[in-house]
Amino acid sequence: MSRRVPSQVGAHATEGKREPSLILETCVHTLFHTALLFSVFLLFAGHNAPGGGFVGGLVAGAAFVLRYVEGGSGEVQDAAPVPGTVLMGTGLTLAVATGAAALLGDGEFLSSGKLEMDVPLLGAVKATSALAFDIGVYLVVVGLVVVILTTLGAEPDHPIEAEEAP
Amino acid sequence: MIAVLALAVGVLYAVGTYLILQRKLTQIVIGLAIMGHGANLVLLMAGGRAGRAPFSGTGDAFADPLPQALALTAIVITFGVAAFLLALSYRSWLLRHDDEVEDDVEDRRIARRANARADAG
Amino acid sequence: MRVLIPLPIALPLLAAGLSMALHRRTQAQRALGLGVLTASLAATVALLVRVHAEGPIAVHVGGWGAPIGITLVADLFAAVMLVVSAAMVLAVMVYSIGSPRTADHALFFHPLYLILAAGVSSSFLAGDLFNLFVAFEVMLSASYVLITLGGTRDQIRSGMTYVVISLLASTFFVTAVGLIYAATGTVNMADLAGKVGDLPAPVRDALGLLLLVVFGIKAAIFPLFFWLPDSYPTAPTPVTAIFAGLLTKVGVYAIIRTQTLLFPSDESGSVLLLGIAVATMVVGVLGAIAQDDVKRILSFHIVSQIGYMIMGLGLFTVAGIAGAIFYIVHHIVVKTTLFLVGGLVENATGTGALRRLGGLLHRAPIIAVLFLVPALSLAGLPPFSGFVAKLALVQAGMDADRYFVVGASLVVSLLTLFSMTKIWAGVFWGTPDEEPPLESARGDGRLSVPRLMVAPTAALVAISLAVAMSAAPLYDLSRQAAEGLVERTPYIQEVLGP
Amino acid sequence: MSSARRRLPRQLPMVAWLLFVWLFLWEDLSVANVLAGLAVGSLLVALFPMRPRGVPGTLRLAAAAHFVGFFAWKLVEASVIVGWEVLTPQNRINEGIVAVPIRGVSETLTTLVANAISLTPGTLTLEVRHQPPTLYVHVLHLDDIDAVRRDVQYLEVLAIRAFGSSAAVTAAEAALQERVVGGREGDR
Amino acid sequence: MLFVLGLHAALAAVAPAAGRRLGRRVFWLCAVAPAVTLVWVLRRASGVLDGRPAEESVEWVPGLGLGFDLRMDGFSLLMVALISGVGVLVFAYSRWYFSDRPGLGRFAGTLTAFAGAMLGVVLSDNLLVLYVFWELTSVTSYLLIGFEDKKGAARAAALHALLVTAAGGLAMLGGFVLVGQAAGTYSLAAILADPPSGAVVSAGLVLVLLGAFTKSAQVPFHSWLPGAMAAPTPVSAYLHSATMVKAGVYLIARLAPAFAATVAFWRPAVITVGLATMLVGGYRALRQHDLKLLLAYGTVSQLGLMVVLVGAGRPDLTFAGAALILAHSLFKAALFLVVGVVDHQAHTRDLRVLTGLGARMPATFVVAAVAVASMAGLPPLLGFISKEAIYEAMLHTGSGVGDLAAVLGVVLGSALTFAYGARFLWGAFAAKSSPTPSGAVGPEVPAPAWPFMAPAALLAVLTVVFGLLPALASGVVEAAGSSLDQGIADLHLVLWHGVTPALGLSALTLAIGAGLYIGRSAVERAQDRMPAVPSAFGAYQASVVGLNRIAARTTGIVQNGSLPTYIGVVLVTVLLLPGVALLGVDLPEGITVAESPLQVAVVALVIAAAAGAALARRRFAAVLFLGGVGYGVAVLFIIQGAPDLALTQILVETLALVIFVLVLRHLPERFEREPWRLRQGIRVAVSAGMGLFVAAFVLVAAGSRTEEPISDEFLARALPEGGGRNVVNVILTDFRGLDTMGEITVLTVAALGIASMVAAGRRRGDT
Amino acid sequence: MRIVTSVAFLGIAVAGLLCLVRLVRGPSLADRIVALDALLVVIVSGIAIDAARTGEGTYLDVLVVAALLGFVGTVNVARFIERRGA
Amino acid sequence: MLDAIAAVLILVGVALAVAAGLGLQRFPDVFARMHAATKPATLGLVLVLAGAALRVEQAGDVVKLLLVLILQFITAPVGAHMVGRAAYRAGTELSPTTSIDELARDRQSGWAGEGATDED
Ligand code: NA
Ligand code: NA
Repeated sequence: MSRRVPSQVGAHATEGKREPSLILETCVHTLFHTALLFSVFLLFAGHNAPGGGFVGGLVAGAAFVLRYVEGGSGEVQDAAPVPGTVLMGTGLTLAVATGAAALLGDGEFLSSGKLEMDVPLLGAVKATSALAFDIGVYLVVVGLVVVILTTLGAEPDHPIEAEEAP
Repeated sequence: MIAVLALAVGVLYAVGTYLILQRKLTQIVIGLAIMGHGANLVLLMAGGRAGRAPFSGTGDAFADPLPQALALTAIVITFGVAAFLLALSYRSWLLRHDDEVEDDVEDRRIARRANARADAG
Repeated sequence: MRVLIPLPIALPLLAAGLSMALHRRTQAQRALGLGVLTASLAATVALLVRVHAEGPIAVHVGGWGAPIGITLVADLFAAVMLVVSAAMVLAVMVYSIGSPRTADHALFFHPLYLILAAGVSSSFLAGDLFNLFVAFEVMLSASYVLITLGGTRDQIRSGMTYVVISLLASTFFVTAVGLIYAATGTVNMADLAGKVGDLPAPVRDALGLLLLVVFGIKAAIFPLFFWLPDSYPTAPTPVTAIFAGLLTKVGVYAIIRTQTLLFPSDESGSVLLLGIAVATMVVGVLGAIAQDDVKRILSFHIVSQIGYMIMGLGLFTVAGIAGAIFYIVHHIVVKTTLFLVGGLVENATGTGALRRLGGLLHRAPIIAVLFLVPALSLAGLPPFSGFVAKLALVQAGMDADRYFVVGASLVVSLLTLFSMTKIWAGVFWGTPDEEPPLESARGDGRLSVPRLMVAPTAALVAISLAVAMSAAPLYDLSRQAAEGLVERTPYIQEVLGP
Repeated sequence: MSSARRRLPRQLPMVAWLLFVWLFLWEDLSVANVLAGLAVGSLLVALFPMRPRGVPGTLRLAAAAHFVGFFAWKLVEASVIVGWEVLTPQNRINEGIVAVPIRGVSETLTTLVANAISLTPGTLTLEVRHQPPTLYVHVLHLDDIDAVRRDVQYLEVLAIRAFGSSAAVTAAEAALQERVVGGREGDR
Repeated sequence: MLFVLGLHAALAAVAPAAGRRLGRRVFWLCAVAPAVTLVWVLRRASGVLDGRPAEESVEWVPGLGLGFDLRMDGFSLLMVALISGVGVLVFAYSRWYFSDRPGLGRFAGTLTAFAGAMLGVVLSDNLLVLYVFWELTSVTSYLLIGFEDKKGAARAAALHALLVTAAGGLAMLGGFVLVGQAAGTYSLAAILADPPSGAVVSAGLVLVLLGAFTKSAQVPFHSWLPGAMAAPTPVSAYLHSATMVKAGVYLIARLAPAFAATVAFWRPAVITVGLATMLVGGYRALRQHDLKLLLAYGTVSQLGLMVVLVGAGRPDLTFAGAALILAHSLFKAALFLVVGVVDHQAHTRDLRVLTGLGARMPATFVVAAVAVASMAGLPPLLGFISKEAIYEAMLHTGSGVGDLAAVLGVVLGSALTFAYGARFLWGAFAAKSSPTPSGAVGPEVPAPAWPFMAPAALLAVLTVVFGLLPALASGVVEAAGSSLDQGIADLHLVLWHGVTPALGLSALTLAIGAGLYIGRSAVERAQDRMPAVPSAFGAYQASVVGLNRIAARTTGIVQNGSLPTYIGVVLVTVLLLPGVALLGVDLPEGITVAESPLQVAVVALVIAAAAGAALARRRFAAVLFLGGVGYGVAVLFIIQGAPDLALTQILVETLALVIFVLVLRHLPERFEREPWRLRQGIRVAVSAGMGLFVAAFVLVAAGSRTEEPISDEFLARALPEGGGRNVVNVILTDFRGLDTMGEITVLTVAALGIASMVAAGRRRGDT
Repeated sequence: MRIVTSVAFLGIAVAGLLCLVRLVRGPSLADRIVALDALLVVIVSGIAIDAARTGEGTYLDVLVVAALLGFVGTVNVARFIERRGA
Repeated sequence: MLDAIAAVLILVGVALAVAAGLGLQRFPDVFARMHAATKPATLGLVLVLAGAALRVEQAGDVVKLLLVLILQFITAPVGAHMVGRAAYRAGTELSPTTSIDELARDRQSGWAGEGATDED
């Protein structure tokens, strides 16, 4: 068969908006929350199994990438509860504050503390500062992906001259 | 010391070098990324022989965990910077329709002036 | 007191995080930044006092003793560098807030600037080779973004050069760390100090030279300097100023640290470094002579003056290293000031091109004064700090019988003076050859010189004068710091335990 | 807020699914872990709301098994055919893109059918048309266009039987009786 | 002494601001500094003259031997008196010379600083501090010469003076350090008392002499001094008489007694240079049309003579030199002030144009005549007395060929001095009959106000008084001489020695000089016919041009602005430095080919994908190959036992792919082909070298491992102390949490960078 | 089982290299992404075989992530092809 | 016994993977190659996963394998669809062995593809 001209569908798509695909949408809807859940699992399990804040964050980021391929950066903006930079700022603050908290006590910078208490019904609940630190990492990584998708991902497809130059 | 790994390292560095000597930022970024892979392999080789994944309490003959942690950090950092570099090349495209790394204007001007003087003198 | 050591890293980082969370609230970001930088300055001063009294202090981060965990070490050299850099960072922050056309208004300036500050401190304190890599990356990545803040075409071009070269250096840094770990099984620098010496000489030399190349790129030594004059001038003034003052010096710091702690040199190493030093001085100053833009001239000067610092190290004597340290301190202050003055000129006239400038002596005499002092100092003219620094190096060089190097350094200082007069005659004397771009820069009226820009600049000029006046204690400090570098035992014992 | 609360019941299956996955991942059935799973699941659903999809009507186990079985058989059959095609030297490839009219009772079911087609070696859904509901299927061995259409439509009916609402099932059965064949004209 | 210096500094600092309110009167304010100094020095004079030098000292950087050790002995006293005395007059004169204009305050301040720096030079006992003040005079003179900054000539002259004197200064600094380190002290007094010797010291002295020669405008460094005429006349007067140029003479005078005898080259060098300078200066002065230039070359000539005298290191010559320093300061300052008056009144200094001024301003003429007569060595003026002392001393030095030549040279030089002095008087004041090139100036010129003339007149009076009553000056000169050289026991200034050979030489001088003056037009023509010799100024210009050219060429080569070149240089440096260091190391034993066939397969995959990335012509294909490399490396990680690393690698690789997609959707599809084969060849060679280098290095490094790695501890302590089984994760969050903190910081920065690149918006933004 | 896994690894290696050949040959981007996707699937299979070999689940998280990520990457590139052409 | 089943599953799975690789080489156009690559490779993976599930020691690991399996079933067809659609829309050349293209026909008659404005 002969070579055909490319579809014109893409031509009037703007600002990272994608041509919808029913199949993709359905798939993303099925996977999005599950991927996020898995990322949370990786975050918490990381101390004992492969994973951790970074890997977990990237998996969560992948979930957002799924939203992006489905519906463009607008979809990501809808999905992310706060701007990516704020997410990252929060994560960085959390990680550093966790480390600095030790300074308030006796410990060295970034030395890990443990909080254990018995909660009725649940038994012993453990919270380590390493986990808080990892959560900070997680937030930073998710924030990074969100920032990328909402900035680079939101850009139109033509260079500046095309619209401003004489 | 595994020869094939060293071979891989060598090839990755060679290819990375070749690519970063090109003019397009895309190629340069790819070259740096490939070289980065090489560097991570170097770190891994620094840990010695292959071993079991380093999880406490499940036996012995573990792989050295420290280079793994270092490589992980290095991967992430390189990735972050490379991502920014890509954003730069996007901006470059926005301003110039290209991601070719231009020569420095002022440097060229001075070099031209030097040549012109030499011709005149 | 150990609590002091992480503060110059943790405080700015914490503030950076908060600053991002403070999305677009500029006033709050400014207040936060100023507060935190002031606090870090206080912490570093306190640290210097302690270290001076007690010798090196090590902090085992997370409570994990060396070489398991990461160690932060403040010896005298590090403490001095911390204080100076903290002061510069604070002053430039004020300047940037005060300048009307400035980076300060750009999105994200504040968090990036704070991260840069944290990275610089972290580099000075690193007692672990890989952590030094990370610290460098923190600092450099922030610098990548700051140098391109605004996204003009010039900035993008120069940013590409800067980032690519730096990234290449970083890759070699990781490679070097990997190779060093392969050979020694450790990355803790104090631990390495003992183990590197056991390696076969060629391997040790190759490792040392690889690190020299890595840091040499960041320090902009010959022949690895070319990225600097292309990239620094395009950035917004406060950014250029802090880069010029601090970043290359972090590279020099790392060279001095590693070459003294890990690879204490022999004759051939000394000759190599001195050769590099001379080439760096000469090529840098020739570059400055060839330029006709204020910031570019100043940028090439940086290169040239890095040569002096390397010269001090290359002598490998206490006096030489002390001279280098003194020179670094002097240079940080003076170079930062000069770029701030360059910014004042640009702010008033809209250009830094000598062709389009002239007669500012009459129309903005305050700028002329603020320029003259650091300019003469930079050229090593008495009675300013640069003279003391140069004298220290000259004496050390003569003591070590390195007459050729000393001669070169003296010739270069004349050439530096020559290129400084180029700025003076082009900017402050005479009349413009071409129309300056700004409306206000035409005519003969007085030019705009915002007070919040002048104040920190003047403060830095005052500091540089103070450096000259109180050169005795500072030189003694440099000497003690140099002794601490040459005599490694206290450092190693503080980290690894006796 | 109120819309979110109104949506909550419709999100319950998702929360349940997430809890299920959570428990399996942790291999821990303690109260604490169940509560944690519930919390994480609900939090995720609440924090990241999504437009609700058309859920399948009911689940009919026997019909579902039929669907899965048919699909599995097709899978194996097609795998063997394609594997044979690859491994033997002769070339029987005869490609084509076929428009298959479908019922399109719900987005989910259409997706299910389209995916089943794509998973099967030798067929691949290239495009989905909503009006009239049509799947464009790329076929590797196009010997009989009608057979292709028949198979796809049969698969859809099986899916409707397994997961569709009763109304949809009735309509589908009726259509099956009419044995609609012959492509798009049939639907017009 | 510190008080005096501090006063100069303080007044210099406040003058610019004060000038805005005081206008021309700011010179009165600044005159306070030299005036106070003068009073101070006169009060201290008796003690110093009795041989008790004043000493003060303030520490600066003891570690470097740097301290404000000030010391005023007889010679310093003479210099201080000249500097401050002439200084007061110059400031007073400036008040009349300048009209009200902006920048006077700055000028006055700079002049004050200059005076202070000069005082510092002659008061310093510490060589390094002497250098400090020395260079301060260079810098301040730069600013003073360039005062008329709108004039290109002024800027060029200022630069010329600065470069030459600063260059000499730097040489001198090097010399000081060499001498000081050999002596173990930087104290001038201590060094002179116990002079060090040896090759290093000789080298150091060469450098010091270089500095002194440049400062005192000796051949071949003299050309900056005539150029410095671009400065306002008060500056010239000051510069040429009591300050700046005397600094070199001062230094030579200080060192000569200690080193002239012991250092072989000293006397020949000093006397040759001095004589040459004297003759060249006088010869050139005869040819000048600008009165100021004429005087400037005259100064050059006189400086040559002074160098010969004080540099010889003989007591009687040194004594004569001290006398000449005094005499020269007085008459040369007076002459310059007179030129300023003429210029101010007539608006020209061209002696071809000026005519009949003697009649219009007789007082000025008289003053000038006295000064010229002193310069020419006519009795009964101070100049005559010093000239007699010179001839007297020279005739006693010896009878070698060199000594004879020196005498002849000095006689000839002095004759030239007579001739250009006469030419000056004639040029400035005589009524000329011959037609002039561009319209005569004379009859309409007004006489100057008397306060304007007063300073010059005062100097002329002093010249006469000291001539008639030499005892008044003799004490100071003797003290100056004997503080330089103990051997000056009973030398005195005397007007009349009787009929001596010296007197005969004086007469001979007059005769030759008169002849040269009378035949002046013939001499001028003769000079015009002389073949052009390479002039010092030409040499200076050529070196500046050459320097600029070298700078531009070098920079054009090393800084070519092209990133690939830069990268190439970095790579070649890596290959050259560590690479070469590694040459000659044998590969270690115990290298295994592979641990499993799978490893081989995966490495093959990685290599193939990498090759694909290198050769791809489409952007996106290259990216996909990169992905292939990344996934392959991830598998190598798994084989090596690094699950976290593999996980991270896969995630990062994919995210990188996503970002590539986001960016590449904009960029052109293909790379252009590289046309230039040579460059391609270089690339391939460098790449191959790099691959080889790293591969070999990693094998060698791993092979030289001697110690057990520290990581066993990680495995042991991760669970009990770090609370996690995944050792890598425990390292990341706990053992090396700081690294991770840095890592997320980098990510934060990257995000901010990406956001800011996009937020820069769709502005074109080129500057 | 040792023999089985060795043979399996061999097969995996062959399959992976075949994918790589297509990755190199292209010619269209779609071809390449198909090849890369298949490569990842092959790699994932390899990891699963390794899990079968050792009976350990250490690398199974890698498996899950790789499976998810492969999809993300593929769809992303597909979107790219859609706009830019294969 | 379980081991034997596992071995069979794994070997068949690997065979399918190899077949996929071969198909990638032999088939004429990108669509055909997708039939060859995506599907058999996925099915092969499923078999291998099943085989591995029989071998791993911990229940949690079985769950993870199951998770991968489900994930593959959900994502593989969607990925294939997206790539195929993209390739088609981008104008990829169909091989000469393609006998009929009803999609092209319908697009020529005005339907611009899923998501286009003229739909419905
Ligand atoms: Na730098
Ligand atoms: Na100018």
